[in-house]
Order: sequence, then structure tokens, then C-alpha cells
Amino acid sequence: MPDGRVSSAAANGSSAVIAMRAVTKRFGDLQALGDVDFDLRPGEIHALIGENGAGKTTLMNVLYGVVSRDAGTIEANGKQVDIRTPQDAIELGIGMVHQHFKLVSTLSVVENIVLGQGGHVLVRKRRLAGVAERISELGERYGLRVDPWAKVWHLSVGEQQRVEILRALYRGARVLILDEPTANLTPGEADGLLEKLKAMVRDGASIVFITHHLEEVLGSTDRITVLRAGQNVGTLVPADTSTGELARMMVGRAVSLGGRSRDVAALGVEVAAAADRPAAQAAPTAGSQAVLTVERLRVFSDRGELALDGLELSVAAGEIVGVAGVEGNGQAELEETLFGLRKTAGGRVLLDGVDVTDEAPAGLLARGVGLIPSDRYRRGLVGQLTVAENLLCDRIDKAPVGSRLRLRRKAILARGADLIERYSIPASGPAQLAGTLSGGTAQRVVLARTLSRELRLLIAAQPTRGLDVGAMESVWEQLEAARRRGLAVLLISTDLDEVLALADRCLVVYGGRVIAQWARAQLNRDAIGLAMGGAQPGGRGGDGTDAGLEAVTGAG
Amino acid sequence: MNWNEVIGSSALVPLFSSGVALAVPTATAAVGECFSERAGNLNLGVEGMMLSGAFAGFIGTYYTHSVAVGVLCGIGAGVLLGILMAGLSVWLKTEQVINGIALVLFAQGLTAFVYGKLFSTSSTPTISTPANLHIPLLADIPVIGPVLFKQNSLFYIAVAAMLGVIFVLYRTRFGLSVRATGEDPAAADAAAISVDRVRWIALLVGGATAGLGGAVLVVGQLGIIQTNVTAGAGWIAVALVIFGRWNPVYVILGAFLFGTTDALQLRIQAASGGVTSGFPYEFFQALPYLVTLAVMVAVAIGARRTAQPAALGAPFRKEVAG
Amino acid sequence: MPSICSKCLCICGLGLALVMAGCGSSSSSSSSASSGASASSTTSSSSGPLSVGLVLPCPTNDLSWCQQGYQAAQTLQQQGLIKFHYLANAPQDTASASQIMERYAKAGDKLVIGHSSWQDAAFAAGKAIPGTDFAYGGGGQTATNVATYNEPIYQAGYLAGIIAAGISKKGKIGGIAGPDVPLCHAELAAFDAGAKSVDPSIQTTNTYDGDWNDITKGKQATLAQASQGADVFLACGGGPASGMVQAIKQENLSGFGYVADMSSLAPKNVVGSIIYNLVPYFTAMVHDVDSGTYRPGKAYTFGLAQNGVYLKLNPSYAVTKIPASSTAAMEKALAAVKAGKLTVPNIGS
Amino acid sequence: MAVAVSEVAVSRRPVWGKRARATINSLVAIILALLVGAIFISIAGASPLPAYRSLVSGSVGSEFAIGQTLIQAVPLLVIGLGLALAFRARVYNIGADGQFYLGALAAGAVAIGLPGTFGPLLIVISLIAGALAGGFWGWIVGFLRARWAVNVVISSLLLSYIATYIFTYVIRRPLRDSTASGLLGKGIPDAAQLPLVSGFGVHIGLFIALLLVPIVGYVMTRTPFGFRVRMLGMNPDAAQTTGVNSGRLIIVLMVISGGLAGLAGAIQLAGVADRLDPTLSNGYGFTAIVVALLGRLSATGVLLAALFLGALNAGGQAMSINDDVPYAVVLAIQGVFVIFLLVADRLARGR
Repeated sequence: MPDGRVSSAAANGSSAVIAMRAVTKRFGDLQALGDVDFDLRPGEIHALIGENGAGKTTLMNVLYGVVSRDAGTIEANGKQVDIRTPQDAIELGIGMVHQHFKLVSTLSVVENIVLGQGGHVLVRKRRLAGVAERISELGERYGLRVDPWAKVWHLSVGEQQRVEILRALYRGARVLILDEPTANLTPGEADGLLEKLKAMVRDGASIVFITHHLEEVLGSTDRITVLRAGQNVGTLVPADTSTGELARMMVGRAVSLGGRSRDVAALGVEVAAAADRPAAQAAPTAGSQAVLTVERLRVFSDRGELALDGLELSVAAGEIVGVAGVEGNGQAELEETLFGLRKTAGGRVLLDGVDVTDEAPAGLLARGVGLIPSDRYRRGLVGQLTVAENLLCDRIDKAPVGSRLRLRRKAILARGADLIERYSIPASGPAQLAGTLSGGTAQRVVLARTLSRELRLLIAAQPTRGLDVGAMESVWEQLEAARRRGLAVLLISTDLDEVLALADRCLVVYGGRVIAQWARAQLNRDAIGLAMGGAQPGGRGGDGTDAGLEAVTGAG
Repeated sequence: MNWNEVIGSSALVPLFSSGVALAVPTATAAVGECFSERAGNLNLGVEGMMLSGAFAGFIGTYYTHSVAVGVLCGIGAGVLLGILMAGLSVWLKTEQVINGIALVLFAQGLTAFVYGKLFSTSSTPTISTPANLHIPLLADIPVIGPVLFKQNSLFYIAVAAMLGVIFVLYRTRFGLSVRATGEDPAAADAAAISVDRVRWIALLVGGATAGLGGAVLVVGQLGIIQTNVTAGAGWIAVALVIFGRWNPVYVILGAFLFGTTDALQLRIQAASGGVTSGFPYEFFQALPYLVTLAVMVAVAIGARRTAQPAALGAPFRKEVAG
Repeated sequence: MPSICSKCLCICGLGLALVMAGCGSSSSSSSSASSGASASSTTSSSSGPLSVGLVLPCPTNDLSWCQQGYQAAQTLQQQGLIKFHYLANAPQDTASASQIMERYAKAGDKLVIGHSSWQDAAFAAGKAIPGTDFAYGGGGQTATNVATYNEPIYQAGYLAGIIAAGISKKGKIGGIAGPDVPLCHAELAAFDAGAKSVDPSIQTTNTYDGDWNDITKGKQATLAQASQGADVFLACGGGPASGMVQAIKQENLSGFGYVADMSSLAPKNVVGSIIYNLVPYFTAMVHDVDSGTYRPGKAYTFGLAQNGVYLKLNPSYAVTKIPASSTAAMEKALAAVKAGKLTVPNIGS
Repeated sequence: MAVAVSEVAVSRRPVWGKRARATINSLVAIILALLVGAIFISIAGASPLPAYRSLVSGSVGSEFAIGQTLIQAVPLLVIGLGLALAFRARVYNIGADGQFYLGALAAGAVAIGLPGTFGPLLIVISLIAGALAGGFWGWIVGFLRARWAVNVVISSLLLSYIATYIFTYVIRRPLRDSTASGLLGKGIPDAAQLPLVSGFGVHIGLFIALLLVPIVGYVMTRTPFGFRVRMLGMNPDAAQTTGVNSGRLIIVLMVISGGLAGLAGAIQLAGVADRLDPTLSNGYGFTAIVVALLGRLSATGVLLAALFLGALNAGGQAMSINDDVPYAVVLAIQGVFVIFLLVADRLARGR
């Protein structure tokens, strides 16, 4: 009988709710997990941290029955259990919120919640209404308000996350696994979420919290387990550790990446200090000619709603303009529109003063516009093609790799190898299939392809999403190098730390408009965080968490 | 020409009855195809399934003199081919487009063979089509009454089947799973739905309705059989699913539009003096296709986002990497 | 879709070839080694019954075109005139049709009849195998070893028209045909002329549904005309005819069967059928081949006079009483035609 | 099937190479195909072995047989190549039959309309006309797709029907053969007919078709164009982002596949039918889809698949004529073979 309020009976005694012993998993010749032990105590928030590829998600997927383990045992409430499918896990009261939500976008919230559940063969309106009521109740209890009847594709990312959590609770989860839950939230929202989790824990739930943001880990969890390269390198209590130590455990080496504060920022440390870093001298002299100018841009989203509503910005040569904001405030549409992948409904886009509104990508590429797409697998790479082909596909008909009527296969391999060399891409070789690359390597390929062109303007959208520290490091360096080369760089990122670390100017988009901007000198994390929630400086307020999202879905 | 003969008040009832008659077999198959496509199966074998259903239905009725048995045979034949299709598309995951076309080849040959084998030249087989039932009261509604409520039992069976499929698709858990599976198999899988199982069943449903459609045509309307008796209705059914943007209700409307245009062109032609009018009758014959295409384009111009199930035609494989 | 890899396909293709070659190796040539009717036919000589190959575009039991051809051939076989074998449901395209006719010739048939308007196929086969005589239906050009046979079915249509005029209550009759080809055009025109010959006020409407085989369209076309007042019908083409008969059965109207006797389909409603009788055609051809007078190929045409076509009334017809006057008029016209006093107008288009 | 599967199990032993396993699975599937076919033949009252013997000897057993196979294969090959190219970009043109007929119509109209003085040039002109007509019909589909995202499958199918009606109208009215009583169009002048290759009795259209194989193969695998086509099929978003104009590419692909279908129609007209014949196509447009996909969308694959299906047609006739296997059964067996070949191919690559 699904019940959101978690009966504390489950959490009696100090024995672990979940005890994973010597769990091992291999994918091909890659050891994803090696003899990993993991305990989850009743009523605790347990952070699971590590670099990308450290095995955090895999470990939890094993627990949730998505991935089968090669060896090891799992105990739930002291009893040996065999979890083969998510259904098994659900029946044991385990719920998981994946980083990439598993919601069917064309169905409504309630439909998604009853999807795949047992019960009456008919889906009666009355019954759905009951479910909806239950959802609203749970929503109220934990401050996860969402319209149960809305179609999922109408919801913002934040709302979809709530649906996922509510679904788990609705199915009676006593153990809740959250994979990178704060990745796409404003700092305010993130704090809000943590509060909500605490409320659930008070009701007796136990929560696993996967993240790589150390700040929130220290702030609000009971225990921390660090994974590195598929090994458990230790479980600690926040009180007796520090971001520095955790970072070291994660990365496996002292985190002294050139001693520049932004590297620590990557690991979630307060970055206000970054404001006074000596990057300012690279900033453009005032009034320098704008390379990109966007005027009153209006664009519709796939849902037919106004995603960009009179957005204005400009980027000058040799500066990085950061566009911060919560996912779903028009960043995706901005990225696509600026690169000719989406038609405008109004406004103009000027490149060096030339009107390039609605020009096709081919034309923009020729004009020296480069894009590092936010979805590197969907837009950036063709998995079934080789690394070399991916590196050269935008110039495949030009010498030396080809002519209009001919591909020079040897030349492609040679040139590909050359680029791999030059951009130090850790691929096995030019003939490796792009589909087999890790996230970081894939992004390096995209960067190499883009930056090896003659560029005027570089649009980088979420360039480090899901990358580990090492990869993040090299991406950032390349962006700064681009700036030094005098390129105009537009950085669209939902990762505030990234914007803070790189941007000469920072804009905040909200509801398809730029609602605030700061020069580097005035950068202030809290102010930006508020603005991301929709609170204009001195303008209309918002409680930072919800007002924003409602406003977004209200847009257009 | 005398338009009154074509769309005059007195001509409307026969016109629409004719339109409905032409539409029902196709619509039945199309609704089933819509169902299986919503689950992510692209089944181009509908023509073959209808043809087999038509033959099985006829044979069943011919030897047992029971329409009911005939209909069951028709459905059964469709289901058998559905199993074959599912075996290829879902289990072996072979290219769905080619599965369908191979299935049509196979069914055409098989039915032609059976026809030649079973019926000697001495006696040409015919079956008597069931008489029209007049639904009291409803049948007396002007125009609609005679068109919809003075049809024979198979018409009502077909309608019931269509409504049933629509009901299952939108009002049952399984229907929910079907819609989820066609749209986002990974999410469905995560929700503990067996994607392949759903697709299997959906293909069987599609086969059953296609078979029923064939049976309705031959047992309910013609009472006589012939090689390739469906004459391409199955292909139209596939087209109608896309035309109806995967919404079974629109699919049915599309079928009716197509059928009525066809009925209309036959009348215009006769009323306009046929070939003696010098106007190429091929134009009239092409009319249903032209109209369908025109409406399609119009809809496409209006539409912002595609209605096609995202995973249509793509076999589902559980991804190994966590 | 994975790109360039067809090894597996090669393997399959070759594998198949090999396996079958395995079976093949046991015999040197296939056309000589064969079973069933063809075996005897291949060994037959001009002395015994003539060995004939018959290619049919439709099933032998379509109650129409192909059934008539098949049954005529059987009649001749029973008479001991020929030994024949056939291929039904043959593909219609010239390439395949000519190949099939050629293969029959190679298999030893002296006369190969392509029972469809396969002029080019017959010519191609005739060119390839000059030793064999070929024939095709529908009329057209002929060559040294290629003849054609053309049925003046319109003549029977004229007689049907006379009856139709007598039994039509609404004074409106209809023609349902597939494509508008001379064969059908002439038939429906004669139907109209025959009716007008006894009742000039008769109206005729024609529908060409464009498809030889689509029963559904034939039926709907008939219902359409019925709703527009026509009550006696004549069809041209197997599909249209079957559909028309089903329609008149449903609406209890009258109509004439086409090519074959269709009264069994609707005993009460079929007035009669305009029969296309191939026996005289095949007999004549066989005789010419045997007596060596086949060449140069002729265009065989046998009308009412030679019983190549005729109108067969259906005794159990019961929609209405056929007026004696109509029957008389029909008999009179028939006699006139046979005596050569009357020529039925042949309006091909 | 069961057998095939157990085969998989057996061949899981490490000693077996992937190749070996593949071969075994394929062979098993093919043997099954032959068995099922044999069952059909027996039901039809004929004996399988001689029937299969005829199937082989009737398709590859003699010069004549090979010629017949090739004649059947030519249109499938020409259409199949175009479809393979389009399918690579997931542009599913299933209206090739209509494009085929329009191609034949245009070629015929030109051949009949132009004065014979053109001589052999007439052949070239009419073939080009055919390709253009088919290409235009394909262009409509591509344009609707590129401009308003109208589904290619349905629009190509509907337009295919419309094309055949246009064809029938023209051969019934302006270009009908007044001597024939059936529905036949005018014949084309001898000057416009493709000369025959001595011996096999195959028209030189065969060489046009064979010439297309390396060309299309080269275009698909060795040119930037082919590369972009592949990209579009594999990942349309990435293709667009790296500068591929998908709309234009789709139109081009529809023009090419339509054009080749039209060319096939022109070749069939000038090489085999010699007149505008309503039964010009033996469902080639649809069978060619099978050819393209069986051929795994590679030029050589399409060649093999076309020959295979051509052989099935030619051999099937022999089987029917020499062994009294009803032609309907031959058709059914062809379906069975195609299905099992699919299975074999799939098993060869591992499920």
C-alpha cells in the first residue's frame, strides 16, 4: 500500500537499512565497481561523492536493479535480498531519481506516476483523481508542489525532478536515491531541496545523495562516502573533514591545480574570492566593437511557448560573456537560435554588424561562428563514425581531407591523428568510434573540431556538464585561450561556479529575458543566485525557489 | 451535370452509406495499426494481414455457414501473421520496413494458392452477407440514422472493435504502457514495463483488427472472394495512421474522408456522363489520394510539433552501461 | 542502419545457391526432367493431341476471363484435340509474361496461348522461338507465328440492351466497367444502342472505376448508379462484374453476367450472361496448327454468328417478368445478325 | 527458428569464431527456408527436389536462364540503388513504383514524339527524360518534407497512386494504341529501343544498371555527399550542427531515388516492353525496397539482392512450368525466402 509518510517502523534499531557488500561490476574490460561496500543507516542523508566515472551511479543502479552486479551481496533491513529489476527494488521500498529523468514527456504527471504500477486494469478518472490528491498531499508535506494533471513536457526541469521524487515517495520508498539532484537547480533551490530531504528523513526515510558539489555535502548530510575509480576510498562524517580533504580523496591527488581559486570553485568552494583574480586585464577595453549583437530576440520553444522574449545581449572580441540561469529559462533556445538551428519569431542577430538572423548553420560556420553544443552526444558527435571523421566532418569536402567529389581516407586519418595530438585527446586513435568515448574525451573532440576552425565567435553551451575535474580543467583553459586569441566567447551555463570562474561579464536569463548583469568586478554569488530565481536586483522579488519556476512555465 | 443526383438531399444517405462501407474495413485495420504504432511497431504488413483475414473469414463462413466463425477465422489469421511479424520485429529485431513488405508478398502468394486449391472451377463460391439490422429509434434519425444504424452485424462488430481499441489505448493501464513504450521505451522500462511484451501484444492487436477488417470487407460486404480482394486497402490503412497523426479518432475520420471522396467520385463520374463527358475519369479516381495528401500537407503546415511516437520503428535494447 | 557490410548476405545468397545446386547436380537439364502433366506434354508430337501451353493472368476459377479460357482448353482436351498445361496467376508485366510463354515453348509446347492482351510478350516470345506458334488475347497486330483472338462481346451486349430496355422500370440502365478500353467501351455502347433500338427514351449512365479486379469499387459504383435511378446493369471486367452482381443481389435489381455464366452468384437477379465462348477460337487455332495453316498469324474473331459470344438467359431470374416482346425483339435481332442483315455498331471509343 | 536458436547456443563455445557462428546461423536459416518451401511445394502436390532443381537451373542453369534472371534483376537493381542511397539518410521513399511509371511515361512520350532522325541519340534523350520525370515526382515528396515536414512514407505512397492514374490516362487517351482492344499505349520506335546483348537475350540496360553499381557505391562511400547522407541518417542533429543542410539534402536524395526509379522505368520500356504498357511494373517499386534493405544499403549488397530476387522470379517460373507448382505457391515461397534471409542476416550479426 503506497504511502508517502514513511513508517518509522522500517527504521528501527541501528542496523543498516541497506548493506552492500563487495559489489563488483565490469562493463567489458572496464572495472566499474571493485568490491565496493556501502552502508545506509536508517534516517540518514548519505552523500555519495566522486568524480564522473568513479562508479557512483553504477553502484546505485545496482541497488535499484537497473544494472546487474557481477559479484557481491545486498542486504535490506538485515535480510539478504536479490534485486534483479527496478520492480524488485520498488517492492523493497527503494526509490531512485535518475540524473536524466525517466519520465514519458507526452504523458501527464499522474499517468507517469501510475505507469507500470499494478492495480486495476482500468485507469479510471476517479482513481487518477485519487492519485492526484495523494500527489498534492505529498507535495504539500514536503514542499514539492506540482500540477498533477500537467503533461510532463510542459514542466520545467526542477518540476520534473519533483515528479520523480514524488513518484518514488508515492510508491512507498523508504530508501530514496537521488542522482545529482542539485545539478540543475539554483543555489536557492538546492538549499530548498535539502530542507525537503531533511523533512523526509524526519519521517524516517533514508536518503542516498549523489553529487560532486562538496559544499552542500558538508552542509547538510550525515555521512559521506567517497568513490574513486570504482573503489570505496572511505566513509566520513562532515564534522571531521574538509572540502580540501574530500577533493583530494575524489581526485586522488592534492588539489593544487595551479593554485588558482577557480579550480577549487569547481569543487564547490565559495568563489567570491575569484572576483579579484587577475583575469580583469584580459577584459575588453570599454566600447570595443561588439562581435555578436542580439536585439529583442523572440523565439518559440517546441511547446509553442515564447522561450526567448525580447532577449538582448552583446559580446565583444576578447571577452567571455557568461549567461547564467536555471535550466529551462531559454538557454537551449538561445543556443539553437544563435547557431541557426531554430527560427526566430522576432528580433535580430548581428555578427560584426552584419544581419545573420535565421542564417543556416552552414553559413554561420563559414562566417566564423563555432558552437560547443550543450548536448554533445545529440548535437556534437555521430557515435557510429570514427573520431577522425567527427573531428573533420564540418570540412570534409575541403583540402587536405577531401574535395567536392572525393574523400581522402588516409588524409582524414592523418589529419585526425594530428588534431588528436594537438588537442591532446585521450582517444585510442583516429579510428576509434566516437560512440565509445567517455564524456570528457567526447567534449575534447567537439572542442578540437570547433576551435581548429577560423573563429570570430565561440558559443559554449554547458561546456563542462557531467565532466570530471580533469576534463573541466582543460575545457576552461581552452575557453580562456580562445579569449586570449581575441575571440568573442558566449558561455551559456547553468553551473554558476563555471560562470563565476570564467566570465568577464555575467548575465542572468530568466523567463527568456536578461534580467540582470554584472561586470566581473561586481560579481556576487548570492545576488546572482537570487536573480536566477527571478528576483531582479531591487526588482520584483521571489522566494528564490518556486516563484522562478512558476514564472517560467507561465512564460509565453 | 445534375449535382442533385450527387449531393442532393435524397442522394446524401446513399452517398454516406457508400462512404462508410468503403471506409469501415480500412478504418478497422488502420485503428489497429495505430495501436501497434503507438507501441513503437511500424507494421507495413497490414495489406497482407487484411488479405489473409479476408480469405480466412470467407473460408470460415463458406464451410460453416456461420458468420461468427468466419469473423473469428479472419481475426485468427490476422493474429497468426501478427505473431510472425512480432517474431521478426520484436524478437529478432530485424528491419521492420522489410518485415512488413515480405509479409505482404508471403500473404498474397499464400492466399492466391489457397483460393486456387480450395475452390474448383465448377462452382464459384459465394456466401450470403448478413442482413442489415435496424437499430430502433436511432435508425430513424435523418441521414445519420440510415447511414450508421441500418448496417449489418459486422459493421457493428467493426465499430465495437475500433471503440474497444481506443478504449484500451486511452483508458487502461495496458494502453498507458503502450503509449509510454512507443514514446520513451527507456522510461517505460525504468517503470518496470516489459517493452518487448507490450510490443508483442500490440502487434497481435494490430493483426487481429487487420484480419477483422479483411473479414468485414468480404464476409460483411462482398460475399465473394478473389485474389488480392483487398486491392491495396491495407496500404491506405498505413497511410491513414500517419494522416491521423497517430490519434485513432482522426484515423477513423480520415478513413471516412477517404471513403466518402471515393464514393463521391463514382457518383460525379456517372452523373457527369462518365467517359462521354471527355473529362478524364482518372482524375476522379485519383481524387481520394489527392484530397488525403492535401489535408496532410495542410495539417503539417499548421502543426508545430510532430505527433509521431518517438520510438516508432526502433527496436528496443536495454542499454548495458549504468 | 549499419553501413557497408553484406558479407552475411553473400553467405546467405551463395549458401542458398549452393544448397540448391546440390539438388540440381543430380540432373543435367531441368526442362527435360519434370513431373506431372508437363512430362507427357513435353514428349507429345504433332501426331497425337497437340501440346498446348496456356498462360492465365488470373485464377482458373475467377468465374470470368480466366475460367472461360481454362474450361475451353479442358473441353478441347476432353475432345482429345490437345494436351495442355497452364500457369495461373501469372505476373502481368511483359518481361515475365514473355519469359513464361518462351519457357512453355522450350518445354516443348507447339502452341502457346497468352490469355491476356500480351501482344508484346507474344511477339518477343515468337521472335525468340520461331519454331513455336503463339497467340494472345484482345486483338492487335499479328506476326508470322503470332496470332491474336478478339472477342466481339459487344454483339452480345446489344442483345442484353434489348432485354434491359424491356425490364427497366425507371427507364434508366447502367454500365459498370474497369478501365475505358475499346473492349468495354464497345460493349457498353452496344448495350445502350440495343436498349435504344426498342425504346429510344432509355437513359444510360456508365461508370469506369479503372480497375479490372476491384470488386468493392464495382459494387459501390453500381450502388451509386442505383441511387441515381438505374435498375438494370451490364458490367465489363471481372472485378466490376462480380461487384455489380453483389450489388444487384443486395438491392434486388437486375443485371447481366459478364464473360462467364454468373447466374449462380445471384440466381434471382442475374437476367442472363453475355458469354465469351473460347472453344471455337481454340479449336480453330489448334486445327490451323495441325494442318500447318497457322502462319502467318491471323486475328481470330467469332461473333454471335459463330457462337463465339452469345447471350445466355437465366431461367430462374425473378426480379420481374421479361416481356415476351423483349425476348422476341432479342431473338429477331440475333437472327438478323446471324443472317448478316444487322451489324451491331462497334464503337471502340 | 527453434533450430536456429539452438545453433546459436551450440556455437557459443569459445572455439567458434564470430564468422563461423554467423555462417552457421545463416545456413541454418536458409536450410529452414528451403524446408518450409518444400512443405509448400508438397502441399501443392509437387515434389520438392525436382522443383528446387528447376528453381536453380531455371535461374542460373543455362544462358537463357541467366538472361531471364538478369532481365528480372535490372529494374530491381536500378531502383534499389536509389532507394539504398535515400534509406541511408532514413528517407523512406516507398513510392518508387509511381516514379517508375512516370519515368516510363516521359521516356515513351519523348521517344514517340521526337522524329526518328535522332537515331541512337533518341535512346539517350528518352532515358534522360525518364530520369527527370521520376526525379520530379521524387522532388515533390522531398520538397513537402523539407518545407513542411510532411511524412515521406505517406506522401510518396499517395503520389505513387496518383502517378499510376496519370499513366493510365495518357495511355488511354493521347498515347493509346488504336489497334489494340485492351488498355495499351503506343509502341516506341525501333530507334528508341535498347539493343540486345547477343546470347543472353538481355538488353544493354543491364550495362547501364551494372555501371550504376560502382558509381552509386563510390558516391555513398567515397564522397563528401555520401558522408553527409550517412551523417544525416545516423544523427540528423549533429549533421545539421556541423553544417549539413538537411532540407536540401533530403530533396536531393528524393530526386536521385525518384530519378533512378524513373530511369528504371525508361529502361524497362525501351529494353523490354517497347510500348507504354499498364503492366510495365511487376511491383518492382516495392520489391526494390526489399532489395535495398536486404542489400544492407550497400551498392554491392543491392547488386547481390537484386540478382537473388531476379533469380527467384526467373527460377520460380521454371519451377511452376516444369514441375506444376502453382505460381501462387512460388510467390509465397519468395516471401518465405525473403523472411528467412532477413533472419539469417540478423543471426549472422548476432541478435
